[in-house]
Amino acid sequence: MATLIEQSSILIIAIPLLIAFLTPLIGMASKKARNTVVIVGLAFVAFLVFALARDVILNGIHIYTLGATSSSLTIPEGTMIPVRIILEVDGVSVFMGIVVAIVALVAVVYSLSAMKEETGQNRFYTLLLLLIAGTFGMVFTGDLFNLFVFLEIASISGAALIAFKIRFADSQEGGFKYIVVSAIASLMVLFAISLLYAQYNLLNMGALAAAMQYTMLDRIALVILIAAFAMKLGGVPMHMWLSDTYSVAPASITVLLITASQASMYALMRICFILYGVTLDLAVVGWIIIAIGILSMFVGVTMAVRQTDITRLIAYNCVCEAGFMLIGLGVGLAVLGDRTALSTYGTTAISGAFFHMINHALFEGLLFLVAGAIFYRIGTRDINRMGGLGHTMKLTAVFFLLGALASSGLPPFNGFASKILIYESVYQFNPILTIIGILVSIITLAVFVKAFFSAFTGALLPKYADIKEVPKTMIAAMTIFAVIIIIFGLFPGLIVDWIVRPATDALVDQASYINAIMGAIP
Amino acid sequence: MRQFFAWLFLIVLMVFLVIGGFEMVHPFGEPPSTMDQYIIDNTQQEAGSNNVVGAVVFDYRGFDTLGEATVLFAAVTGVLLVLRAGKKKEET
Amino acid sequence: MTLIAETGYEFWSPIIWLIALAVLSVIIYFFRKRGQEKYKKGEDQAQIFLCGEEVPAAEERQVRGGNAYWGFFETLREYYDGIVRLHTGIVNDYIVWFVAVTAISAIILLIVKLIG
Amino acid sequence: MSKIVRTVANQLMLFVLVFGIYVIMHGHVTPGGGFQGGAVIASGIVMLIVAFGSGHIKNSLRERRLSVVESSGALLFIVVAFAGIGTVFFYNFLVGSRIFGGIPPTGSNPGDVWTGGVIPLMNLGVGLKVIAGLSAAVLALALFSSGEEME
Amino acid sequence: MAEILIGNFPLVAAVVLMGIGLYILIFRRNLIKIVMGITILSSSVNLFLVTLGYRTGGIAPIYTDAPEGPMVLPVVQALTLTNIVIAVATSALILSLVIRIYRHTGSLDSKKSRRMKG
Repeated sequence: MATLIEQSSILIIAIPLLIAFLTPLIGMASKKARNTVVIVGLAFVAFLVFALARDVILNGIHIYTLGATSSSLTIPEGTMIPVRIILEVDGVSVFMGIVVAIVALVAVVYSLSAMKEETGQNRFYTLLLLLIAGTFGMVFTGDLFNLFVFLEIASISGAALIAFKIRFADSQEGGFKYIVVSAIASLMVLFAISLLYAQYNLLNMGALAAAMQYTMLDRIALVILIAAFAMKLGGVPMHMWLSDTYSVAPASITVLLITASQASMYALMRICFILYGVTLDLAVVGWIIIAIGILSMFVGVTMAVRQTDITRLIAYNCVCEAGFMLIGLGVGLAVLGDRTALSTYGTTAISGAFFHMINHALFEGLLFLVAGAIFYRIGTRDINRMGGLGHTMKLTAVFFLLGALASSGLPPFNGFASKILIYESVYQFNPILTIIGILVSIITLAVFVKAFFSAFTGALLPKYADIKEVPKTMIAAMTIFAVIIIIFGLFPGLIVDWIVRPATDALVDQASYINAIMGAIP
Repeated sequence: MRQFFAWLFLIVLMVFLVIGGFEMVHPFGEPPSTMDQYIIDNTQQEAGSNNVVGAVVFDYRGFDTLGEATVLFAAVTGVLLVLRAGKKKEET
Repeated sequence: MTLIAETGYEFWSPIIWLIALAVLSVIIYFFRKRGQEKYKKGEDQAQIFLCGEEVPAAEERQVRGGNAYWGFFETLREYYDGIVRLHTGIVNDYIVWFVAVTAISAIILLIVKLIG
Repeated sequence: MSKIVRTVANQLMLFVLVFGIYVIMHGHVTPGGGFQGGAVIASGIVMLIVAFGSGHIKNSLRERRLSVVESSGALLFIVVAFAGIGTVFFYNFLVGSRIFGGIPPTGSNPGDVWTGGVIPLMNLGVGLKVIAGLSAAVLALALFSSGEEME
Repeated sequence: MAEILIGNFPLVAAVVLMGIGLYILIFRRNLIKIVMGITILSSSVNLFLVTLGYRTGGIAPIYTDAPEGPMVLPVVQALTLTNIVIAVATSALILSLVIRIYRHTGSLDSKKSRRMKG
């Protein structure tokens, strides 16, 4: 067990890759064996993630040096800097890892029957596993160039999966937009990485953070990194690709794309808090992020109100929720400098942002799965052509209501628990932000009231009279999300103490991240 | 309108990047080389390879190469997935 | 354990909230019991009555989602005209926005550097 | 294409294969490696596609075979990486052993193929992967644009 | 001034190339040209990466019987190799998507392929 935990951080990334390479060969033999292997492999990866999370939260940062004579030998003798690629897993990484593991299992379970009639299933599962592996790699690696490589893996497999339904023109267009935007963002990220390499001849984040001097080139790199990752996570005004792609992708892919966007947000936070840390002028960068957050909340929710395509409506709501997280993290970054403000409300804001991150993945995922179930049955996404579906798809309606209430921050669901953390901490930083946030939450409720009543209520339409409930595995996938949402809503303090607080402490603690790599060198 | 602002932002960004170029810390020809010099010196002992770039690609940064091979694998799979002979095309 | 008391001056506990909800629902049910007794399902009084007019079919009765919040959009007409015009589905414009954000934040950081 | 082009392409393919295999297997001694050599051989296959037409090549290079070769190349790569997990993932466990275990003398030396540890094996795996992958992609694009589709 | 310009010429050249790529991506509506723009962008990054590793009078980082000399930095060459392969993969995928879009809409204009907006 000890050796398994010691190797777990690489196994979590390598096992999905191995299964992905195996999937085409197994799929030629039998479909059932392929599905079994995928499910079992991902379940094992999820178990490893939880074991690693327990270990990291108890024993501190987990280090894995690839290719060295010992996995803890970060700095080879004869030099003072790390040479090889190092996986560095701290509280933030395991938090994101837990999110990705849960969502990945649910997505695969959902795909089992949702993709039954489609062609090219072998490649679908291969790319699904590659997308999961890319997201895991993004959140676990401690090396900047490795981050870029996994970003590319996630982008390319995600784009191919968005365009999976080749008989629809708009899904091809969505895939095209996603890959173009992702390619440009990744190339700018690589340019910034090369700017950092040009000065310090380092690629490891901890060593770079130790050597950071915040010269002019560092400013350029910071600007490019912030813009590129903000585009990847769908912050206004660079959010337009998000509504185009999320609305056309298969539902099980969309929930994974949400985690991929959140991995980009993780990378942004890793760069701002750990890589640059206190050297950058915190107030300015924090306010840039807060401005992106405010724009995301407002534009996202106001655009969501007028949508008639249900998945597009939920996608704009995703933009809105991302704004909440950006505001929480931006406030935390702005007050990173002075200890008193940080301990008073800064850490609370970051905790609220992280808690909202996992809640966001849960309830937006549930909403997207419900929308996918509706599309699976009635073959349209236009809410003007829906109505009375609650008579036939009762469970689906209940799940949609649950996700909608949680997303609009109504007690006692988890959305409220995370939003109140953000509200009351941000209020001490700047009351205007809280007022905007509450207003946005109200409009969010209006959005989902419109969607729910026009889709599920009303008289039973004759053309949908013989619609049956969706298959059992899709129901099971949605049930997992719903149960987790209710648990998180009922016991928020538990979740905050277990996984959110360690993530917050790890994010604001730059010194221990550096020491884990550089040894005693501060 | 759109043309004007696009040109403006593009030129501003490029000027900003070039300004950064003049603040280059290390001039062309003498890069900082602590990590690379270590690799150049120890490649033959650690990796047993004369080709330092090959040693970096497959030994020191082999994980990047695995990711790179995975990117190629994903792209080829994606091409074959997008261009597959699907079912009858229907209008959206 | 189910309690969140992050910042000192208030807390959130779903259990207490649920208890309050249960009490409120009991009171509401008590008031509801004192309402009309004569109403029964399945009789004519449960049917739709439009002054003796013909009751339209289900499709016509269904409220379309696109018609919701008409007044909201009428009030914010200028805002929505502007914001919808920005959402051109053209991929080139997305890149323009990216370049714009990069340039603006670059200018901000440059000014900050020159000032202090 | 004309008969001359097809004949010349037939003859050239041999040299392309030899050169590509050389570049792949000498990746740890001379410039080159799995990606470069695989690209060389894949370009040779592209030459055959241009010369003989994609429909003709499709019958000899089936998509199933290509994906099998590609997956096996990737599997060889990752399995060699896994093999070092007794020490650490990606540990070069073959240095000093029997297979490719020679350690070249420090400094300038003429170079020896029997060195490099796991690097030649990884070169081989990546080479197989790149050959199959690139030719499959190009073949799919050519077939699709010429109207017919892969199975 | 001049020697600074010469000294930092690689970054200036890379920025100019990047400007060309972004210009194509912003002002050219043709989808194929958008792919070209992305390729030019990645070439600019590759150029910058490779020039970072140059040492004056350096030789290729391979131990042969070649004349002695300082070796240029090997890591950036590995990174450039990775980026080249990634650029090839990306352009292949984008081109296949462009072919699909052309089959559906019968046009390569990015103004025509905007089914989703607003």
